Amino acid sequence: MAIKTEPILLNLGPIHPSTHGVFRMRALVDGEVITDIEPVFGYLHRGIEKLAEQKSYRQFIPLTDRLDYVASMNNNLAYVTAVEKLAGIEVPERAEYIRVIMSEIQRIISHLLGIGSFFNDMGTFFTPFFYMFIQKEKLTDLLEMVSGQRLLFNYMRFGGVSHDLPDEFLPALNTFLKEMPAEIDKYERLLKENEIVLARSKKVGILSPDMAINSSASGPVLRASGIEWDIRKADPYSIYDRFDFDIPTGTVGDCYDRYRVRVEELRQSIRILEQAVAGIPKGKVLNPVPLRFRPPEGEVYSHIESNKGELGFHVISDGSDKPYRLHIRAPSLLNLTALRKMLTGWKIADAIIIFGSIDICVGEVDR
Amino acid sequence: MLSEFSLIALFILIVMGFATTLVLIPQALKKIGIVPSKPSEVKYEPYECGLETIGETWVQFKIRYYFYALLLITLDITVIFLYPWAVELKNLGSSSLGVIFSFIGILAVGYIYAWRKGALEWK
Amino acid sequence: MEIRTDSTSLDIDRHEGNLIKELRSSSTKPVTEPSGWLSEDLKRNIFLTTVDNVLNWGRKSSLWTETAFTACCTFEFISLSSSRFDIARFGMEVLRSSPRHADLIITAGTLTWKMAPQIKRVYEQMAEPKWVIAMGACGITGGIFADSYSVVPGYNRILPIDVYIPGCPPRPEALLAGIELLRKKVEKRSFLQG
Amino acid sequence: MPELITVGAAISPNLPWSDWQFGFWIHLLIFGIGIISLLLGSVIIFIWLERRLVGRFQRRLGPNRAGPLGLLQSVADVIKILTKEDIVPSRADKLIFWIAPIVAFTPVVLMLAVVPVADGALLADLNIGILFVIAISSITALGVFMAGWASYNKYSILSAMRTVAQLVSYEMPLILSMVGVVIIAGSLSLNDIVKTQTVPFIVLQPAGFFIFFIASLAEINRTPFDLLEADSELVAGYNIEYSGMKFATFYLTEYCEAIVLSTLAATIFLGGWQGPWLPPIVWLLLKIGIVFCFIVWIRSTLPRLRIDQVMGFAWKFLLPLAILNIFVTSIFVALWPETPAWLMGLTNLAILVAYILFWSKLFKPGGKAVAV
Repeated sequence: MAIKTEPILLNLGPIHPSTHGVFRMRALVDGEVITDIEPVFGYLHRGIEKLAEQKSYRQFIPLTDRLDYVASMNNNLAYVTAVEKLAGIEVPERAEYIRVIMSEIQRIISHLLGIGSFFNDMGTFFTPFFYMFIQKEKLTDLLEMVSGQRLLFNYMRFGGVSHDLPDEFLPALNTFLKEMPAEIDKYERLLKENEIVLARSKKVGILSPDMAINSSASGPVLRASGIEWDIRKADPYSIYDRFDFDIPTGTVGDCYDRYRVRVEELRQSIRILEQAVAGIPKGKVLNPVPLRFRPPEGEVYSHIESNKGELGFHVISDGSDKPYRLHIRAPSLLNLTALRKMLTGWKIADAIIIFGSIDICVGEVDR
Repeated sequence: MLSEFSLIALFILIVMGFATTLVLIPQALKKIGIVPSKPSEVKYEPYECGLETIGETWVQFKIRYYFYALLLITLDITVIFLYPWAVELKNLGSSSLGVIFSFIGILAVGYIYAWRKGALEWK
Repeated sequence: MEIRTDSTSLDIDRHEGNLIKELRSSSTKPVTEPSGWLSEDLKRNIFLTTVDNVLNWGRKSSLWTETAFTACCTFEFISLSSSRFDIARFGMEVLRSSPRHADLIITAGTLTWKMAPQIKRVYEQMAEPKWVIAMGACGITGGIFADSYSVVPGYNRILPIDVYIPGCPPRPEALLAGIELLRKKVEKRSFLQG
Repeated sequence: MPELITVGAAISPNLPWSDWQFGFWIHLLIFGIGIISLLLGSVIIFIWLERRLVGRFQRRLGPNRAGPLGLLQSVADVIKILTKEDIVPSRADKLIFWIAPIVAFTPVVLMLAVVPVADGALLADLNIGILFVIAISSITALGVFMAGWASYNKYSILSAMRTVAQLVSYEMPLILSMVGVVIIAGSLSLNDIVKTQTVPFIVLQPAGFFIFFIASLAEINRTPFDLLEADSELVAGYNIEYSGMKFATFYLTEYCEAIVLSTLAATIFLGGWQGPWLPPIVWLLLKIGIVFCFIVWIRSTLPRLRIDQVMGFAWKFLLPLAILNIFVTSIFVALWPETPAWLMGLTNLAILVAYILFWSKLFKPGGKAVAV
């Protein structure tokens, strides 16, 4: 029985409660089912890569904060490691440890928000989101203790970090690390086995391993598809080779697996943090670099495992105090490559949670 | 009993009057100037995430939504017949059970047919 | 516009591009801000009536926010509405995504020219009375991105701003202070103004 | 003149004025105004209660600045919404756009006309009380559909379509869930149903209550069935283009529906106004409050279902269960009229549990459509 129906063109976004910022999907919907979808981005295109060419190397650090604003430290880290690699700058031992601690704290924050907003997209009236936020606020306080800011930290420098940890920081972090596993278990009890969560997210939005690799997805999205790929292990940067941790992977590559992988990564981050706190040495935190320093001519690509995936900076230097060209490999953008394939054929409600489970940050998508 | 229904009928009028007043209050307040009114062309266009609506909105919509309404009409109206039986079951006794079960059985045939035909799946 | 069945139509993009160009060329100067409310204090005291008091109390106690957030500052707004700072105390936890129901736009984040027509449209579609808070450096002047070719130097190019909150991003406490200022401003409004 | 009905009994059956009786018009006036004002008053309180409760569930305070304990929060909201600009989109179907809120709001209040607040104290003791409630309650769906359709907005139209499917589908289990009660009570009048409840029917009919409660959650568009207003999908759903008082009317309708269905749950399954010591009306309000708090609890806990899951749940799970419930109840009542209450309730509960376990074995979560 075929009765001809006309599809309608529906704009999901840019001002939509669940597009995580100003992302827009132009969807062709036939009743409830999406027959075609076209992602439209650029609504937050601030020209960061172009601005980099006008600013000196060091002036650009605050701009990296605003890429993936959920986890600014990771962007800082990726950028400073790229420039350090370019100019061959040594980093003190203690600074490396601090960087790892910051990076993992940011990963926890980002995953907490990712999980929370995933459930929000699913329709829980903010409750899991706010529960996650309670923990996030504790971590924000820790970061504020270190950098004086709550969101955009501008903390890392070439050759280390801007200043040492305050004395209260490590004990406070330790207290948090002791409480956190129990809190995660609590959230798990609430969410993991919930029938509606299972019904909504299992086998929904499957990203097959092949498709994940072909679309160059990375981070939790890739790992949920069952591929054990983590730059912290595959190409260790900083001092990640000293820590003992696992790479959680999913089996199916559906929304549920993506959520599970994030939760497991929370635990792994806590493991890394515990080891880092135990092993942090004393000493200086910064090998000073001149304010307007000029790296030698050349180009470098350096990548880290950011909370969203592989975050890379490609810096080309012509020997002046400004980058000749700077390109950012933003994981959020590349994780969206398969979006059209993942969403077509699903219902609007599914599209929202598939999109939510990819967990993008528009600041990074549009740059 | 009739007076009970006339009470209901009058109450319908009261409530409708009340609802209409609710909706019309702002019109009255607009006259005094308490409710602001600044018409503009953009304001009266449909909201779609801050974009202009593209294409037609009132289209031939998917039949799937109405399918359940059709099913309801077939089942719902017949199900209402259960009520008179339910009220009188104590007086009718066990003899009415067979009758009503066969009635439900006939309904169930339709229901199972609809299920098997996939009318209850949302594709 | 006729019905389009293929969603990848270039026409839509072209049309939207023209809108952006139009808006960009037409908004080179800041929009005049809503009437100076502090200077008229004296005049208003005479006319301030009970009706005004009641209306303004109602309006200030239930400022519903439109979810038109663009970038980083969003997270500080969410922090403010989350359990720690709890904006719900002021009856503001109701986030409406439809501009018809909202009273307040908090411009959290950088505004790009591509986004500007949408924000302007949402503002225009909001029902009167409505207010705008410019949150963060980007909202006020374009902030750190003011040099960029694609960033609107401040929301006041396209919207009349009621309260400015500096910071990059402002702390939730600062946002709360800004909201408190806005509540004071709402209180002083006379209904005859509309 | 109608049969005279006692009004004072609603407040207290023991005081001297409990058998005051009035004529037709005064009766209409007292109950008409009484129902509307009680409903609006409780909406104001319950909105506040919901926001405070949700706050508590989310480990925060909730509204507490407007008035003592924030009690005047909803009053402030009403004042604000009342004085918002009234927008009628230019491309909307104007007439339907205007009358939709009225169509949605009226039946909700009407449902209360047959609910007793004390023995015999109700606007009209219809002998077809439950049928009246069922018939009237489905009109709200029409109002919602009209609103969504007339707005000329793509989101609202999707919401309107979901109304057609969802609200209409849950009508079936809602109707069938009450048949069991009617069988036991032997009457359709809500007054009689309350009076026969020496034991609340929730004990005798746990399965019936289960179906009724879930179906009414779907009817009043609450989580996990809030697909009509799904914020994260449809922005604001059917009332997206409504502003000012017309929007408030929908807002009001939603809460009134929640209260009215809590009232029905309290009346049909929880023993209505019956209870020791306290005046009947207090008992009724207390029971309404408990049901309402339960609804709020569910709202702040559970995620939303998808449209095909909602439909599948109604047609494949609730409907057979409701019919099974009728079977078992009617067999008990017809064949062994003297069955003790505990046996009947226990059997019913056992069937409910067995059915849920059975269904959950068949049900496979996830995927594009519900697979059973």
